[in-house]
Amino acid sequence: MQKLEIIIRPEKLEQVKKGLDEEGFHGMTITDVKGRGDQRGICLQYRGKLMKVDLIPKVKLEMIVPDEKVDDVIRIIKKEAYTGKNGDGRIFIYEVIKSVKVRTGEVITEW
Amino acid sequence: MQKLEIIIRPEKLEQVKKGLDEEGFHGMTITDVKGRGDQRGICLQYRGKLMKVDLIPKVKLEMIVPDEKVDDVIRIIKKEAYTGKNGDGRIFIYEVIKSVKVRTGEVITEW
Amino acid sequence: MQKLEIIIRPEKLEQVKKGLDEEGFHGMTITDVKGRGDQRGICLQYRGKLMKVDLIPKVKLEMIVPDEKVDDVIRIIKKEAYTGKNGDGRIFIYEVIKSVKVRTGEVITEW
Amino acid sequence: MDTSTISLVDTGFLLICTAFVILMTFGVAFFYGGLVRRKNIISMLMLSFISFALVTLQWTFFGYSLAFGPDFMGIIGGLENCGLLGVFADQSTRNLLIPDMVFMVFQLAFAAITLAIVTSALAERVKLSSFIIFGLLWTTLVYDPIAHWVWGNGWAATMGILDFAGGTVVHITAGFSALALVFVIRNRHGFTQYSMNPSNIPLTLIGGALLWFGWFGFNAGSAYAINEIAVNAFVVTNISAAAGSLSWMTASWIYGKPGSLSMISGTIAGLGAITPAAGFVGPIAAFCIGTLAGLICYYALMFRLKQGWDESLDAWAIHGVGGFFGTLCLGIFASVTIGGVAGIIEGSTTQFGLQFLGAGIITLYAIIATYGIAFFVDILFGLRVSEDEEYVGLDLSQHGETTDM
Amino acid sequence: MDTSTISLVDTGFLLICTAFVILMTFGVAFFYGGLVRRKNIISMLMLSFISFALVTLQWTFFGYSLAFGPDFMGIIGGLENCGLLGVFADQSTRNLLIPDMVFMVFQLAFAAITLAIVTSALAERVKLSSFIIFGLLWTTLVYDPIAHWVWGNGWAATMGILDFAGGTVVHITAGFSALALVFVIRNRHGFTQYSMNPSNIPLTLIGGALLWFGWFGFNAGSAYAINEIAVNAFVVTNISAAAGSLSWMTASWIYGKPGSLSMISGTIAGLGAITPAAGFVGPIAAFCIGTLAGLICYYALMFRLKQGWDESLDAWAIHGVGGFFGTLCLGIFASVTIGGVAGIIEGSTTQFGLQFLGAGIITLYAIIATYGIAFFVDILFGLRVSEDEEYVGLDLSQHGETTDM
Amino acid sequence: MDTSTISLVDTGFLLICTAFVILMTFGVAFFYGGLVRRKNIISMLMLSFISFALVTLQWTFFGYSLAFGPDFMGIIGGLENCGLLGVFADQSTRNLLIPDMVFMVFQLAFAAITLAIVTSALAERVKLSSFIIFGLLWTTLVYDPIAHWVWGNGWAATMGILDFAGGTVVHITAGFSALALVFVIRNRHGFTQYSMNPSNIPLTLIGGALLWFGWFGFNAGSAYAINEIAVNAFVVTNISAAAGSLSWMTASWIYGKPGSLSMISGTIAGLGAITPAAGFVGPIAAFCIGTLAGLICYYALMFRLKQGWDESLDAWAIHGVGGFFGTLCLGIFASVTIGGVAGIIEGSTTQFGLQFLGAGIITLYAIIATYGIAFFVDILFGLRVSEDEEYVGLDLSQHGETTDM
Ligand SMILES: Nc1ncnc2c1ncn2[C@@H]1O[C@H](COP(=O)(O)OP(=O)(O)O)[C@@H](O)[C@H]1O
Ligand SMILES: Nc1ncnc2c1ncn2[C@@H]1O[C@H](COP(=O)(O)OP(=O)(O)O)[C@@H](O)[C@H]1O
Ligand SMILES: Nc1ncnc2c1ncn2[C@@H]1O[C@H](COP(=O)(O)OP(=O)(O)O)[C@@H](O)[C@H]1O
Repeated sequence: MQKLEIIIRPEKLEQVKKGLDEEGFHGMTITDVKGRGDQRGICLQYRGKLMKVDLIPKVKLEMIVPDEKVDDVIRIIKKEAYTGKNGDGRIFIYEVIKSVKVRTGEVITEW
Repeated sequence: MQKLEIIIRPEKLEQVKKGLDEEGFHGMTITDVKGRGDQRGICLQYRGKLMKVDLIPKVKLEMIVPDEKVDDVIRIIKKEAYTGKNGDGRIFIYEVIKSVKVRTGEVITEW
Repeated sequence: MQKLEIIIRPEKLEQVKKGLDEEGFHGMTITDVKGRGDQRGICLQYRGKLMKVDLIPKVKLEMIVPDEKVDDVIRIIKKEAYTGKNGDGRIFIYEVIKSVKVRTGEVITEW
Repeated sequence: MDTSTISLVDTGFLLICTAFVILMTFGVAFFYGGLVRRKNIISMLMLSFISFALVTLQWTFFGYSLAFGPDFMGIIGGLENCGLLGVFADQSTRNLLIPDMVFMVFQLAFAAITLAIVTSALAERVKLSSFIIFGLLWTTLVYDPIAHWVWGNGWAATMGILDFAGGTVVHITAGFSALALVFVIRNRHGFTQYSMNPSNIPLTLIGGALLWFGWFGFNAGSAYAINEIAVNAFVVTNISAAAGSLSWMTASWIYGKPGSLSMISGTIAGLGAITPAAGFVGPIAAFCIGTLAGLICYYALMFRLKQGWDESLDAWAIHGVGGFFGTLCLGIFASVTIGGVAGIIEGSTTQFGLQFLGAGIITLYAIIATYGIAFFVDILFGLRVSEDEEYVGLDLSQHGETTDM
Repeated sequence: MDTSTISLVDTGFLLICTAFVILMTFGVAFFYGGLVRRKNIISMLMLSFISFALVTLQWTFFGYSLAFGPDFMGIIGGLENCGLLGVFADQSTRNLLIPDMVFMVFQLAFAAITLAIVTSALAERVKLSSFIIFGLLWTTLVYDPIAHWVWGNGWAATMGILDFAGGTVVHITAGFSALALVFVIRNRHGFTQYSMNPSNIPLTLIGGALLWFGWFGFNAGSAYAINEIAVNAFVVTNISAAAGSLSWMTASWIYGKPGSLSMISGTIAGLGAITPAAGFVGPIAAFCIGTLAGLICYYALMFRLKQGWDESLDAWAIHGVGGFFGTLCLGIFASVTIGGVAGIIEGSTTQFGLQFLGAGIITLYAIIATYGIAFFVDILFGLRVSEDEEYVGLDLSQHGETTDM
Repeated sequence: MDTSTISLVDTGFLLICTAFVILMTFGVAFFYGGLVRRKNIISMLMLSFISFALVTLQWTFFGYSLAFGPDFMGIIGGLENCGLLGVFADQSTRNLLIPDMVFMVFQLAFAAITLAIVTSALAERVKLSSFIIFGLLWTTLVYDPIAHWVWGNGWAATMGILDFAGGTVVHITAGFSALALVFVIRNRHGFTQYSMNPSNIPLTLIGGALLWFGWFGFNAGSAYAINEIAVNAFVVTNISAAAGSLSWMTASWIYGKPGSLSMISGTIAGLGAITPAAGFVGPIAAFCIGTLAGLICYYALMFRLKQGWDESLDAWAIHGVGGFFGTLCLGIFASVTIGGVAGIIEGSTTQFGLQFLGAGIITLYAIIATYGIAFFVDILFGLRVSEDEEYVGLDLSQHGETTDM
């Protein structure tokens, strides 16, 4: 069982969600974040001077999925979140030890 | 040392915190998030049509605790966050490599 | 490749960012959170009675960096986020399995 | 203009005052809007805006006629003025110095804000369509008759019961109707179980500021002329508001911390209580009325919480109790030199008795009639949204909107 | 004061009304500010504030003179009143009961709000410096002549075209100019691709409340005196606003959910439509006008969406279409007993013809002249920020500010 | 009403103006509230609301009497009007056309807003209980005497020092008192170390809009009648506000970006500066005053930042410096044809000398007396919250409330 931490443009959220839905990925947790990547945000010209705007608003999706589904999710994200411009986002993947469902008490360790 | 990522209903936060306090669990980090589980949020009837409200507001608690305390926390959450209805939440558990306390510089790797 | 989850005082964010910039650490994701540590927030006197304010606003920085850079980041944070008073924050470190860049499709597993 | 019956300066003054009172209904919107959880802010705002639009049309088509048309047995007005027929824009037939049309629109603003105040009891759970039906029926069957009784030559007026600017007609009516509603619509899910903290106190204070401002039009305008009564009303309104603000704040300070909501609730309590008496009492009496209103309404709120009544935004504790108390205060503090009426302090108990009787009967009527209407609407259409809709929030489930704020 | 030509009570009334109308420009700021994405709120608010400051100076130095100075061939005013020279604070030379200076400042408020309404089309993408240049040119070359034609003894006034309080001068002008602008500045990036939901509906409703309130000064003040026309205007303004609110809300309810934005858009539609007619029609006509305006403007909005025009905050659909419809309504519903003019319903089609002609010509002029000015400013200075600046948001890129709210 | 001494139309006008000025105190609340960090918004809002309630009672019980009771040696008023005794609602004993009671309540609004402006220096660190004590003492010992000197037949009035609507009494007094306070209460923790950005600029602009609106009542009302002075004051107030908005914005544009806070600070600077002169100068002078005020106050703000003074929300730089500059401007730009007084430009330096003297003495008095009172309150009760309370935020630590917004 792995966690995907997916950072995308807020305006792509609807499209990404739709793409995921279509392939049956429903569970997710969403957080409003701000971020910058290696190109350090966006660089504006202002009267000849440069002005760096780092910390652009982004949306973070967290999805816990079975190991074998990880690549499917990555594929969908790469397709739906893509614009080709700087700031399209990243996916980081972690190992999950265990998952518990509060309502049912059900514990999943292998998924 | 493990991290518990606990997703609960916002209105249960007070109760959960109290339950944790009573057994001596204080450290935690809280984030406002939105989420949906496998049943895809809440489904409303609207003039005969169905209307899905996914992305319901939730609260995410992150707690780093020693390995042997993990089950205690799970037990408390299962008790205090429970309503029995869809959306009660989940707990995801991760391995933590290392923890550093900024003020003291203290580093914990085994806990 | 590891993830550092860094929790600091909001008012230290600028300084921390500057410190990181100087040593070439740009990529980061920032979230507004609330938290309390083991000393359970701040304790105010109010007409003889004690009043606990837990859940103080904090900022969470998440940074994914190559294994060998982790200690550099820790050093910077310990220096820039430090005030010496309760609430200076923590760093938690996790293993990252894989990282994907949406724009380029580039996948990093070893870093 | 027929300047033999009309005073231009009073007409202009009343037009401005009317705009002030209209702004108050929006003030109620913001006041209430800030007090609910974020998922219901838009819904709460809309209830007041819709109240205003709805009552505007109701009043135009028949409400004004019911309240102020030719009296029928002291109980209700006739239908002669439906559609504003025979309501003159250039002359007065009502023994006032302003055209009937100006009187009509000034009174319209009062009718509208009263319904808006009632929405307190419906907060975060009412079904929009049912609210519209309820609102129409309630204004027609509760507000219009009461306005007629007190201000439209009805039985209360005939008996000599006094209500300067609406302590009875507006505040008792709204407050006790809200209370009655709670027993039909019942508490919000989770009430008393988990905290339902206000999400936007600055918005509430914006509403409070507009209410304080507008109330000058409400009370000074109720003199229907620029004269010493209007001047006095203006001044005592402000004093009572200030006194209420500080007394409620102090009371809540003694038991905990002096919150901004304590202060602004005290403001409204002070304003509600001075309203019926503003043309009859002087500055020092106003100070006493405001101070006491702040304390009494504070305890009323505590009482309601202890009872577990989810009259969510305290129309009852503030407007109802404050208005009732103020209506009695007229009978206590009235001074002959100011409004020509003597209260207990000047040695006469007659007016106090009348006030008590009037306030009592109207309170009972408001409770019973509102309960009946609500009961009927609930059975036929359902007053309340489903539990899931309530959980998701009314903004999304009723209006399909959300707010970041 | 020269009380042989001046009425003090009318002067006082008009001063208050002017303050009301000035508040409306800020109302537009909040109305629009709540409708954009969070990253552009401050920018959107500033466009209205700057409009007001800019037009104040323009009007003082030469705008008033262009619009209301001595007529030159029915086309434009002379420069005699530049710098407010010869504009008296204590006497009237305009056949009104108020000093010329009061007329000047009342009209200033109209000129300012018109530019503020136009900023709808510039939302979330305009370059601040270019807006200032555009705003100055537009007010001078579009607003001032049109105001002169209709209200400053220009050709339209001479022909008998009527516009009580600005349905043509303010709302048609602003709405159709906004539409023309879109074809120069073009759509926001991502328009139709992803949702650009309003971020702060409560702020929009604060704006809406201030607009509703201020509109009483706008319309009643346009009688330039306290008289039956002012009283009538006040009352019908309110009725039309209420009717518009409920009809638009109902329309959107039929196709989906009754949002607060439907309701408040309907309010503005009702207000915009009654504006030209407020001194000429009665309460029932006002109800019809408001109801129809709500529906027509709703469909206009749907139409614009289908066309893919990013006239972002709907100045065109609401003000433009509503104002045009209202200008015609004057020719339909006007009643001799109210304003001395007969509409189609009272059997005369002359006025309707005049209204149609006037509205048509002014619509065309507004579109063509605005397009020309915008085109010119775009070529010379660039109307629009760079794509990156737009993406980051105008608050940060143009003003260096952000808001948590 | 005793219509031999009273004018009804002026009385009505002044009542409305009073409501406008009362709204301004809430305007200050929102203006300041938006400028602090989110954890202190409620606290900041409450300081203004409490100022208003507190001063209302102080004024009623004895403040009015101290300021405007029978003169005692040019220094202070007697206690004859305590509790509003002998303040008539129906006649004038003050050589005005409005009843004494209306004069009283109009002046009340001025006293209240002045204290509210002072709270700038207390932002984000004052202890509520100590503020209440300070506020009472300050209004009594600083504001009331100064009001008496200038407007209550005190020494300044006798000498011929002029202050049309409060540039000295309100703005110099508030601004320099705020500055003095900083040297007692000292800077916020972290000031100059980390940014303390405003959290809610839209709220600040709401406040700014209410201030701009209310200021028409402030300045036009200060003519105490509807006459050419009131008309002129209305018009020049608006021009100066617009000029200040644009000049400050431009200044900050030159050094960086044109923020909305630059613009709205310029508005207040322009308004503050025109206030003392509004009855004495014409439109073009108003344009110059506003433009210069925007620039001068901008540099004053820069100067204060360089000094490291944490006069947090710039009451000093904007109101203090602006008011001082405006008080001098009266002596420069005054025109005989407008207010009967000649300034330097019309060749007379007498008035300028008087203005300089008056402004200087009152500035000194405000600084010294405020410092003394604050020092005393600080020693006895502690003006400031503890460091932990400040860190947690005053909303929580002083009021037990929070806001999502
Ligand atoms: N090293 C990193 N650690 C944490 N978050 C990162 C890192 N690099 C990028 N991010 C997150 O991913 C987002 C998108 O990154 P960015 O570099 O702009 O994308 P791209 O490289 O595809 O243009 C950033 O805004 C930030 O939130
Ligand atoms: N697969 C998942 N990945 C990430 N978050 C999830 C996942 N499933 C559920 N969640 C989070 O847990 C919350 C509660 O899940 P839900 O399925 O509604 O609970 P339950 O199944 O107990 O009714 C969701 O709102 C979402 O935030
Ligand atoms: N056990 C924990 N689990 C999760 N987050 C924690 C834990 N302990 C501390 N934190 C986070 O770190 C922040 C700072 O911790 P704190 O104990 O106040 O720092 P310090 O101990 O250096 O004074 C807290 O506000 C909380 O967000």
